[in-house]
Amino acid sequence: MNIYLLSLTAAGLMIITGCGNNTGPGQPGGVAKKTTIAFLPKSKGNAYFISCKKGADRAARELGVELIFDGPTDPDPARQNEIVENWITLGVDAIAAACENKEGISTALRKARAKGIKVVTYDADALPDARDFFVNQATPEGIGYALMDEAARLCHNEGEFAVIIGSLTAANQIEWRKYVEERRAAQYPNMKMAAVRPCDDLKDKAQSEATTLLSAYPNLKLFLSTTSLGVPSAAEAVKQAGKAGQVKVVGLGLPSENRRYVKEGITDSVILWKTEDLGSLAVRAASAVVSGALKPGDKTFKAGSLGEFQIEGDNIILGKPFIFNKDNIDQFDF
Amino acid sequence: MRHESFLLLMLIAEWLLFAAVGRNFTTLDNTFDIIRHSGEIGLLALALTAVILTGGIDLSVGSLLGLCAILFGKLWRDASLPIWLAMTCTLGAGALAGGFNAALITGLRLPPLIVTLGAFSLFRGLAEAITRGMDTFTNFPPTFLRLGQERWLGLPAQAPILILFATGIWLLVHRTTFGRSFRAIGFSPEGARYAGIPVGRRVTMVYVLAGLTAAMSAILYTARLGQAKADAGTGYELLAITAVVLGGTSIFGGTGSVHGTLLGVAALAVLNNGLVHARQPREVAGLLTGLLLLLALAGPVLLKKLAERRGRWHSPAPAIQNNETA
Amino acid sequence: MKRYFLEVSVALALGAVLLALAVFAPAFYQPQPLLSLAAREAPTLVVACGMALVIICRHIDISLGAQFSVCSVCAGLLAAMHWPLVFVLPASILLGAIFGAINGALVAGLGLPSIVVTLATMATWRESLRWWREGVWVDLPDGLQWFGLSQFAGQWTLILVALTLLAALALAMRHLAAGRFIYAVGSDTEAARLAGIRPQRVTFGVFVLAGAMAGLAAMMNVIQSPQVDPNSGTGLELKTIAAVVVGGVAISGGRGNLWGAFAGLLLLACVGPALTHLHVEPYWDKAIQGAVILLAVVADGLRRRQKTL
Amino acid sequence: MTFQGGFLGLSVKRETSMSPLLRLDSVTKSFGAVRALKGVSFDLRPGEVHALVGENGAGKSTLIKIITGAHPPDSGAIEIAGAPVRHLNPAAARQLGIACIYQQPALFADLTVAEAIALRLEPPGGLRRVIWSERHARAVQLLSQIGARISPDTEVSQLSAPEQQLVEITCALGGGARILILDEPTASLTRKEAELLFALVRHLRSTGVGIIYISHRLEEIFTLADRVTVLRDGVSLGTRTAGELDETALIKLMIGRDVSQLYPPAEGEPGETALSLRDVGCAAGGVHHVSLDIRAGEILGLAGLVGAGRTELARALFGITPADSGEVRRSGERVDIQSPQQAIACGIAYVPEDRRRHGVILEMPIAANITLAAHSRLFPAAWLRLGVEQSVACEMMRNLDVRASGPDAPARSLSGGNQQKVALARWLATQPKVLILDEPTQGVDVGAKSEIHRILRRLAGAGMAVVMISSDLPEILGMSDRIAVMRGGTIAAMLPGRASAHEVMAAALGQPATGL
Repeated sequence: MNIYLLSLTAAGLMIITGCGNNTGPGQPGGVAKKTTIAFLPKSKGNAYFISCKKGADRAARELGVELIFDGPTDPDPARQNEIVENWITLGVDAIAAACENKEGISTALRKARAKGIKVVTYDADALPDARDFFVNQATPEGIGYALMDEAARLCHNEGEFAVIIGSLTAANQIEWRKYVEERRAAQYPNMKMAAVRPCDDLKDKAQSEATTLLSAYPNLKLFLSTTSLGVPSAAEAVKQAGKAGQVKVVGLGLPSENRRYVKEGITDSVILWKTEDLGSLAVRAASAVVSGALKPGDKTFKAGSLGEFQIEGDNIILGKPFIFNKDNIDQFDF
Repeated sequence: MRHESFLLLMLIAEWLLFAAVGRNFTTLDNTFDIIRHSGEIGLLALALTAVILTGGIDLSVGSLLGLCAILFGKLWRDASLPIWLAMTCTLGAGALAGGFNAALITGLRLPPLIVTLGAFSLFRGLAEAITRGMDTFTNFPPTFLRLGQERWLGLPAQAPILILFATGIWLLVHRTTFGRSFRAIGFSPEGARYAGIPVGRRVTMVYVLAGLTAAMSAILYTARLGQAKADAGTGYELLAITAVVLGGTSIFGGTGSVHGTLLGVAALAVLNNGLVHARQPREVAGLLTGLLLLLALAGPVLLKKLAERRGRWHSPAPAIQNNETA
Repeated sequence: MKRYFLEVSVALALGAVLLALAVFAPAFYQPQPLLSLAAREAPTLVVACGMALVIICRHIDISLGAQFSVCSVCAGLLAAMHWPLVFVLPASILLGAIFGAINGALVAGLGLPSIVVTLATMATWRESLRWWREGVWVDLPDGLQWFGLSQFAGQWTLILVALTLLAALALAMRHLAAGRFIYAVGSDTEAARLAGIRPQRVTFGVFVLAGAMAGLAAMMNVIQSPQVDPNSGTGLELKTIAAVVVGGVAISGGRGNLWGAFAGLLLLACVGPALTHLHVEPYWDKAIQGAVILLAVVADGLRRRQKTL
Repeated sequence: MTFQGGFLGLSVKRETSMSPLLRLDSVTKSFGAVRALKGVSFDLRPGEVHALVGENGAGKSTLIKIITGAHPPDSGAIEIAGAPVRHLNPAAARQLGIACIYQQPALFADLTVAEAIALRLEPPGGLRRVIWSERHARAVQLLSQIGARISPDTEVSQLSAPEQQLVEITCALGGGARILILDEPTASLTRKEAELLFALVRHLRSTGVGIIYISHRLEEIFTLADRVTVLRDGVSLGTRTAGELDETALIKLMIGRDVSQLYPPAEGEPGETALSLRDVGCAAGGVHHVSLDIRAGEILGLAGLVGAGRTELARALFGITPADSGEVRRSGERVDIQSPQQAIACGIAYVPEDRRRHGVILEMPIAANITLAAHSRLFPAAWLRLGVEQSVACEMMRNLDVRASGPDAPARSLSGGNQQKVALARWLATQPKVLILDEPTQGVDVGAKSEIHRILRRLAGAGMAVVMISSDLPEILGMSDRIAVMRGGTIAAMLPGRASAHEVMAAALGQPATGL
């Protein structure tokens, strides 16, 4: 039966080729000597990370490094590990990772470092021993607190508000939500978190959820969304419910997606840092670590066109989250 | 040409292609990565082969994986059971869940597709309800993490497990009266019943096996990631089913082979891994998976059709017969 | 009456849910939010009708969700290119029909199992879309929303479109020969062939129709907001299959009707909002959805069992 | 008889006046390498019953499929009512007034009777309105026409096999068929229904319809047919008027050799009781108070009308619908059979009636089919010993003379007779003490039939207790050592093997023996 013959050849083939030992990251097998930086988002097809990628691409062009952008397409926490592990064998020089789940990916990142690959984390940190530097756009506290403060300001420190989250299980969502609640309890006891609804990272679902919340909680004063697609969806829901003005909307989001609502005065403000700069800085930091220009213990980091950034410990500080509103939103196109 | 041989050729072709275009694809480390990453899917696909042979299907394995991971974490952390006991309990729970599906399918003669579709939401929902969505289980003892991350005598831990399990299932399906009765049931449940085969018990058996395997994969998954969360294993059911069908097992039951499934799993794993090494984005992997499946399905039929057309091009009969037999 | 047990019991369950809402959360019945809610479910209803036809024909199409997504994005892009609505709408429907035709050709023409074929096409369409668009939202011109009508009118149009389509199809399935052919093929392909029906044509037609309706539904969804999310339609296939089956359409083909599917959809569609209104914590949603599905089929199973004994 | 004669005269007149309804001229048809028909010519006159006989695989069904347009011929001409037709498809055939009633009724299980009929009769176009009241009325009228008591609103899946048959015939009549093909129509009909059918056939004939009649029950052919065409291996052995032939001659033509005797004589004396039933009942099967002793080494014929509870009794004994009252003793000790497995365990085997659905698993290899029921005996460790399987299968195939390309050929590839032998082999492999056969020779051609009879005799001779359920009266009379006649779910009479047909029928119909 030919299948046995075939399987033999196959097995042979794989063993023969399989025994070729790994060409280390230093000299990437075959291809031209050029530092390769792998750029890992939490998930692809997500406006936030697309805009990070923009920055990353620009940085890569300016530095003349090869950039690999890849990440999970579907909500599967194991994927990130697989991708990182594949990159290890692929032999990249540095990895810039936004970590979906700390402990999970740290095991993979440690392995990478053991193989001499430099690791920089951005957006969400891994365990400290699993990376060289963390490009710190803002801590979860920072974000959570900022969101809550903004919410409180808009509601004059009292009344019900509802939270729309990306998904029940996504790590960053859980953290942000935690700090929002923490801040509320500490600072704004007169405000009530009426409900929390997940939208499974689907715009349509977010809009439906918001619509339902509006009718379920008649004296709702504000939507707070910790997911970028939640903000415009909630705004649209408010608009369609004809409650523009009565119910306010704040949250994390990109100017581009929210401009129209901010202008219509439905969304008061969206909070975000300059995502492109974040991506760009992460890539620059990664390549600097590879070239040795950036070493542990440095106090500052010169990031070319972006300017100079402070370093606290092993955190490169991008700067505080930025609040976009009517007045300034037109200055930003991401 | 046998379907398996066709698949094997396809696999070799993939391998050669990626060896050519991919950087560091043909290294031992990478081969091991491929094995490590196909651990859970591999196990599920093997179990589903048995299920599909009986003409059934189980859409709930992915969700069950999540539920079991959670239970495992809870038992270990909150009930503070010793790790091995937690494992056994998890396995028990998995088997129980499989039994639940089986009870509805055999007891009430409900279509497996629907029952397991319901279970698909139910199990995932329970996992989320138990953890309130947020709870994550981490800091498992390193001895346990070995199971998913370290190497045993040079091989990744998944390898021996997969090999053992595959051998077990292969023997079960191809060399025991159980496997024979699975096929009989898949071809004709009534016929099997009249032949004195305990249809109910056999069907129960495959679904319990599927549940058990889901629990196993849950443990393996937790060990590999070092954490357990309610979203573990999302979408794995479709990946596993794809592998099984790609492996030549008929979705209508009866025909199919375990080595076929293994080849199917390998083909998909190599595709996923190789494309990263060829520096192609993930989406391409998914896209090619779909096309590969279509090719594997339509290819033989098309060839047969063409042959018949050459024979009697004017006659509609062969097409119709195809339709009935398919 | 006996034949319609499941439809009736689902209708009763639905009544129970609505009653519970009336008692514990009357806020649910404010006209405007209810209207929005209905409008948001209208596209799902259209897809569910298509799915029902496919399942009655003893097939299944799990690629409908992916078709929906691709149609949404393409429609959005065309609109963004300032195509007038009168062209965008047919284009979207046509695209859906083409996807359906591909499935139909593979299933009816080559006689491949529909579940596997559509599993493959689902992956193909979905991933191609992701590869192509990288998840970027499409911004629509202002004129497009609500077909350029007022919101109120727009929402009513959507609901009426969906309901008329439902009614038309339901009547066609009962009183048009073609509809009965679908039942015939779903019930017994060989017998249908002997009766002079062409099963392959019917099957092909059903898939095309389902695709076209996915295209229409996509359009009905697109015009509800100024941006198109390329991920919209994820999981739609499972939602509609569940609705259809809960509504008493037999997965083995030849049985059930669209009214049942409608009831099933309403039930599943009401559970979500009901939970919000009854202040149930969100992490119970999936579990309860699953329980509802299982309860419905178990009820049916128990009844059939009593009948056989 | 006089009526018959007068009628024949009538039909003779007609055929001078009219051209044949249907003429096939040297039609050939091959499937791959197999040449199913080799230049068969055939004609059907208006107002005649033309019997088409031959062993399974002789090409009858292929010929039918060509006439109904299911398959196109490779070569040869088809002429209908004098007009040549090409590209015949089922729809066109129907338009031309050709209707066929197949062995397995091809109806729509999920639909109502009214609709099943309508789908056959209404014009093919998809874009027309369905008027249910019309459908209903038409169904009522047609059903009453053939005196079938079936409500048009019942689901087809709820009908018994004979009822479905009647619905089929109703469809054909309603279609205004000029050419009616009856393929084994009486296979699943009770005697009453069969008589009704014959009356129908005669009536149709008198209205000038041409009927192609296929049956393995030769006596039917002689009661009904005007002319007979014999097929063997895809070749027509010519057409004769029924008068020219007698049974033996016909059989000789069909199988090309003498069947020494269809019913081999009994050999040896029956032994002690192998299975004894006392007041056995099964509510689900409508069987009650059955008391019966089955002795080793005898063939017990179980006669009765369809629906008399014979199959139901067998199913109860075999544990498919377990008996719920009374007691069953296997060679003395009491047994409680709740499942087929238990039945097998205590040496009871059941060769079911529906060969294709229950008897064999068509897609499985012959060997697998043969060992399927004997797993626990052959492979006690649940471990398949393929060598053993092969040898067992080959031995069985040799003993029962199963003609196949090999033990690994799928059962589907076999002729009906050989499939039946495989079904039998499966149960002989369990080495049963009691063998229950349900219609063992239904739809089996004469050659295989006599072989099966010889096998049964041999088994009985070897000390097996054989219970043979059959609706084929000559078979019951010819084979049985004793005859148990069932009526209304219980044993109506126990008759000796040499009982007469009248006695059996009388018992089955519940009339005094003189009543017939």
